[in-house]
Amino acid sequence: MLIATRQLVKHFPLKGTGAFGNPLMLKAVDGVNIQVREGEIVGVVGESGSGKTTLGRLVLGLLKPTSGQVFFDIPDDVLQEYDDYVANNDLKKAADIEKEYSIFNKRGNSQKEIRKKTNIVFQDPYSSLDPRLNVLDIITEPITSTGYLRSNEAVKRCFELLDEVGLPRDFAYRYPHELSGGQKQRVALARGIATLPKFLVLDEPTSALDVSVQAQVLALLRRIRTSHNIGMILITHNIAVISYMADQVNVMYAGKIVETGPKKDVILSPIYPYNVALISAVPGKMVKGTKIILKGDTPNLVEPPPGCSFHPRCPVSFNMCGWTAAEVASDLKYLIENKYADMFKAETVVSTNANGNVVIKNANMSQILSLLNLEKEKTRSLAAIDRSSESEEGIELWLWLHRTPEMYQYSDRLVSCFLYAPRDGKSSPQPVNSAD
Amino acid sequence: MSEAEVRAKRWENTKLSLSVFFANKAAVVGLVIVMIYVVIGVIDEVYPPLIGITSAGTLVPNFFNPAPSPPSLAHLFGTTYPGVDLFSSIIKAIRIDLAYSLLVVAIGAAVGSVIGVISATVGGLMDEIVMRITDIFFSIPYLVLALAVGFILGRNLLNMSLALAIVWWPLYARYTRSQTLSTKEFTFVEAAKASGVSRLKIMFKHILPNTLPPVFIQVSLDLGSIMVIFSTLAFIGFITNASIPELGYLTSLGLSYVQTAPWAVIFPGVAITLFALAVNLMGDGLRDVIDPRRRS
Amino acid sequence: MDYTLKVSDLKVQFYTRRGIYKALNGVDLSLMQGEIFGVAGESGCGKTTMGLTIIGLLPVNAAVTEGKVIFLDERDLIAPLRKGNTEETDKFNLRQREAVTKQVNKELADVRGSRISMVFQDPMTSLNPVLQVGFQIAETVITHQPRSLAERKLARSRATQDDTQAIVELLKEGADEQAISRYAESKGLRGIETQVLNVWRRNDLGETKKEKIILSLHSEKLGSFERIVLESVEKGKGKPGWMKIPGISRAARGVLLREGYTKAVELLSMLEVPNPDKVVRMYPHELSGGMRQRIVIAIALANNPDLVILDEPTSALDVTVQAQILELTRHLKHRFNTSFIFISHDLSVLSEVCDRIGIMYAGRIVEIAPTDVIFNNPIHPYTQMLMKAIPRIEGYEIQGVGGTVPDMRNVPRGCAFNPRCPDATEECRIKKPEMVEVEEGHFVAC
Amino acid sequence: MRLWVYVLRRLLLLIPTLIGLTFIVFILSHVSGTNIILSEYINPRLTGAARELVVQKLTNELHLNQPIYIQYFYWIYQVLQGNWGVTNTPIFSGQVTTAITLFFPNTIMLSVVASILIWVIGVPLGVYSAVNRDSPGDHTLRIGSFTLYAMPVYLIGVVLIILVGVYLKVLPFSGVVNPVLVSNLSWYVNGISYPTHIILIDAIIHGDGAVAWDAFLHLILPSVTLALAIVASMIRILRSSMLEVLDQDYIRLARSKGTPEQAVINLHARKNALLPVVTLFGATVAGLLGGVVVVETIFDYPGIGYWTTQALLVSDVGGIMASALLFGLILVFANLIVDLVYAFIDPRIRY
Repeated sequence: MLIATRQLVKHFPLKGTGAFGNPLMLKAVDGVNIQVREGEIVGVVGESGSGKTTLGRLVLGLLKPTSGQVFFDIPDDVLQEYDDYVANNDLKKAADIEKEYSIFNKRGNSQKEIRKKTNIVFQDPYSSLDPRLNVLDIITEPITSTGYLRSNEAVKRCFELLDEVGLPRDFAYRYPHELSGGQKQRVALARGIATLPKFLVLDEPTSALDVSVQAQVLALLRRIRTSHNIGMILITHNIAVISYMADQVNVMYAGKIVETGPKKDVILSPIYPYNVALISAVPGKMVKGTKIILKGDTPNLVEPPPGCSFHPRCPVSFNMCGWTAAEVASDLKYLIENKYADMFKAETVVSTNANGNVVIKNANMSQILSLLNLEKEKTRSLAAIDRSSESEEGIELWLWLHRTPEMYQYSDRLVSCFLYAPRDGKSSPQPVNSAD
Repeated sequence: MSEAEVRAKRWENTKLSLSVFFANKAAVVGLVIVMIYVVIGVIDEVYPPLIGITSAGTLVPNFFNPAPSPPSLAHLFGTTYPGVDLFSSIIKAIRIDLAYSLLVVAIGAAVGSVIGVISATVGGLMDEIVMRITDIFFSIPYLVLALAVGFILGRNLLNMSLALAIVWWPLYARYTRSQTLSTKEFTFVEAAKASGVSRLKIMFKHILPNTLPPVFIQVSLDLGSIMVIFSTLAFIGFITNASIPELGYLTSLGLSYVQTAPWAVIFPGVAITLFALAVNLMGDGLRDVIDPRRRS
Repeated sequence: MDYTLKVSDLKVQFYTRRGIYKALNGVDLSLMQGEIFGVAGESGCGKTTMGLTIIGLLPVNAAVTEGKVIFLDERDLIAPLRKGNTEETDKFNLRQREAVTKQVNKELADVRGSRISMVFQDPMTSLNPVLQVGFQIAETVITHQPRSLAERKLARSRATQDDTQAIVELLKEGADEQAISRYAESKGLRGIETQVLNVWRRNDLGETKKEKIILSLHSEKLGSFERIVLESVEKGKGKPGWMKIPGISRAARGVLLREGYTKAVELLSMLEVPNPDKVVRMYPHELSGGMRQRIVIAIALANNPDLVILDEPTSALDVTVQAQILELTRHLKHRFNTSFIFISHDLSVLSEVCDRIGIMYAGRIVEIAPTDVIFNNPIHPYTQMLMKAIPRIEGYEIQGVGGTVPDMRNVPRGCAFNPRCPDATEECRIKKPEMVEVEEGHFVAC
Repeated sequence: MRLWVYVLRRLLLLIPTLIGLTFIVFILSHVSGTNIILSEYINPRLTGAARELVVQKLTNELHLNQPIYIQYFYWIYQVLQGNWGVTNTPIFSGQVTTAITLFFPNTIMLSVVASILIWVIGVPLGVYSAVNRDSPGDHTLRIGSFTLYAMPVYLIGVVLIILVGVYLKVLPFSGVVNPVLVSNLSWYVNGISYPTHIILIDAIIHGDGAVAWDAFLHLILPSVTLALAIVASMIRILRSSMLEVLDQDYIRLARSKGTPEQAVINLHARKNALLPVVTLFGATVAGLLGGVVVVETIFDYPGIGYWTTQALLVSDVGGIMASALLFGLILVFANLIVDLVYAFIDPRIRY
């Protein structure tokens, strides 16, 4: 395996929140496992704030993770061994493997060795090239700094690279501001492959370019991949680009990978509800299907929703996806006050109580039950109601206990949705307080 | 594009920058005036007799006739108390003011930019501490702090410069810090890191060359303000030695005669104002060149 | 179908220190009522400049050198912009340009926001950060239709319980818009019909709740100052003298503003903004990008304009949010009889919403056709190459367009695309091609 | 973050600043040795053993034999108790706190009048200059503000004195009142007026119209000088921030919805353009305090600044340190107020 991450986590402290106690944390990447084989293009797709850019920097060790590991060039059997050790809680043996293969444990020369074998191409060609250096200096920088070649050979290599990315050789003495966007991105790409790395991170490599130029750069990227057998992680929000380029696709949502697998599965027949909606919403498809319009926006990463973080927007979410009493109460309140205002008395009060349940005052049970019946399909949060009881307080609605989905195997892909959880009884829903 | 075309294009860019600057007439006037001041400062050093100065560096009092006399052929700008020829004194004073203002700016900028760069690159607690310290300096009016520092060190020209440098460095520390931080935001720094460039080399090859030029421009533009403050301190009574020509001090000499001999105050005052004005005008033109948004 | 807008031979240039950029080189365009017209092109092709020219918001250093923009009532919108440009086309006189800009702002003030409005690309920067969003919506209504606000409120105070009862009956019988307004007109309750209909059309409320709200729209108590202000605004004919006294004019504005907020809430609920009555009291930074773009759209639609120019309205948004906005645009087109010009660099986005699409290259529209036609049968070589360059989710091979975007300071003679065109002939290098109709509604300049 | 959290945070940040400020002032006053401090308390004619005895006694009392950081705590304790030491200047001798109560009101009066002038003149002119960019009016204003900005404060004062005081002879330019007018007043003793120590206000309290008018005339030149010194930078900053705001998308949106030009400028643009100016208020206070020292000196205006220069000229440690501390405290709290006001008017701060 060229690159393998294990439980990669990155939390950023929020500025100005550390004055009293612990600062709030922005959970940019939250337990991500991805793998890249040699010569394989792995796509990471997600919307803004899904943590995909942070992931790209973590994989190269440009950022220190809060926890988790990134292994570089690890034999598959060793990786398997490592997973077994972790599963069996044999942390000492796992640590030995970490010492050997984790990029965060490399210092000095061995770190340089990794830098030689990896590189990155950024989104914005305007800011990724130092305006004070000319193209020659920019391209030879990784060559000399990693000791790949001596400096007199580096110049020759630079000309080769310019040929390869399709720029005239005399561009070597130009400065970035004298180049167009597409030309800059070619220079950035030449720098990226200068040391013939085995692995390249492409962070939105074409998002700042026009379509006509984008097509050229994408074609170039594919050519480079085949000629040098470079493994790549392609990070982008553009699903069509992923679909054109990638072999494997990872879909990220709120700092987590929610669906991963071969492109033909993940992009052409998505199953994770968010992914389904995302793919359906991609404009300009040849065959126009029904679009699934999601409500609301991407969640805030400081306090992501509990359980499955997609559940508040999910069109098919059900009882154990992570509904909280507050969510259920606010939906019920809205229904009672608006749509079903005629069924209920004006004094009806919806609140939550200390048990984590929803309490409704001044209403009778049959009204509530009929409302639940009518709205069950449309208002997903109501699925979280397990049973109801009556007391002096009012009607108490008991909620199912929520759980966080893991990655479940589903044919060739992994998906983080209870709908695809194996039916082994372990993950069947558990009502709250069902013990007593 | 051929090599020649590229060169032509580069020359066109340079020409454009120059034309932006020269299109701003006020800036050109500013530049000319600043040049004149510099020339005066240098000539006085190199060849004093040229402008009729015999003893460089001190005022020449005339106690036989101490009251200020109006401008005449013998005294182009008139005289001030105690019978000092204003023209030659102002020429000498310009040199002194310029030299000491440069000293203030140089010390302030050197200390401030080093601390600013370090604070921005090290970050964390160090950064927090530097910021708090500069906060403290910002919270005392510079004039009062300079008075207090000068009071401790003793009142003379050199100490006055030190006092001003002490109150001035936090400004540059802040400015350099913010420049450095914004340079660090550029992804080329990250790209260099990914290319295996060492931290020290990133610092010297990528960050500093992009950080320092704007800092230095800012620094040179502060020369005018420093000169104004410098003369203000002298005016208040920072100079105890009665024979040192300094523009603020010259003004204060004439102050008691302001009703009968206004020239004694006006000429030294104009000399300072003109310089500060020229530097500011020039700076405005320079900003037009540097800031691409103001170019179109 | 009638035309909303006719643009003919529009030429615009920008004066910069690096030379004169010819941003538009003869744009021709007719916009039909109630259609969504898409404008596509790469960066620097002049699509945004075109939008800004129509609404007269060009920056000071731009000048219209030729061409007309004829709006519905035969009015040439950019007449003042052309002023003084006929002769000194290569000299730039800042003071004169500033005067022209001021003149345009003044002359178009009654059109902008009421008959033509614009939505800009970046919702993050296009709302004023220190003003509540409700205020920003209300402001545009107060500016153009203060009377309608006064009528709304007065209608509520004049209506009796019987009136609202009668309206509800009408609605239940399935009466259409005209019927309701006829009723309102006959009872002297102009202004109540939109409020009633806006409630009635909401689908997040139950029938009974809607009825309850509509039934409550009567006998509203008004303060005496409020009544005087509203009645004098209702009569129209400008402000009476006493209302210009500083303190009083402020208070009078406040009266209208309160009603403007109610109207804003209505607009937002129409645009499916959750909790509109809370949202109007918020500041832009408290809202997400998609939400802010809805606010900007609400501002654009507040006075039922004839034309809305959408300049890359979804480019700064995520795919799922973009889908929400596109859905909304389609929905609005059906709801109002408004024409839209939808500017985007992304042909796929245009294919989702537009009736017709125009492809721009180097300051000209080179091909216009109905959406299906342009995707299935592009004729202009540039359009063909553009189509091949778009990556598709189905994963077809793509192909870039060779060459680079022309320098807009010296646009190539003849067809501007000739240096990049594989089929360029000698003729293409000399003669500027005219727009030809190759089939019904399909025009091409090649 | 709710507003009160922000306020609390801002107050907490005040603590290190205050400690730093007092520490700097303390170090300055103690670094040059003990003699300079003792000299304030000892009769200079005392010599020999008697002097030694007093020195010994004072050294113990003032803890001058302790390590310096211990001395700091003693000093800070004294300062908190209201014991700021003694001052010996030609214009006043005695407790520093008394000096402050006598001089400070005059300085406040001067600063308040100057601030009002700054805002009343600066804001409209800055807006005008930006809105009518490159008009003759703008050019005049720019040249004027550039020149004023380049002039040292004392020069502005001197020019005003020459023009208005000497040639036109319409305004007085020395002191706070004509001494002849107040020579026999019961509420004006030894150059000190009662009860507020601001002669203009005192005269109004006592209903003495002639004195009040004279005091008012005396106030004009100093406050105008002070205002002119700062209004120049106010105009420049407001102009550039206004120009920047007028370039923003939301201004374009406001125009695109047909908002009348007047409302675009006065409502949409000005409110945003004033935000950086509010931050400038802190700098204005700093400028005012610095300017006060010079202006009061030129106009013989008995305020804190005048006292400070007097203290400098006679090397009076008590006066210098007290004014450094006082000015520092004012500025710290002015900046605090700026931040809070900013949070209040800019909704983005309260996230």
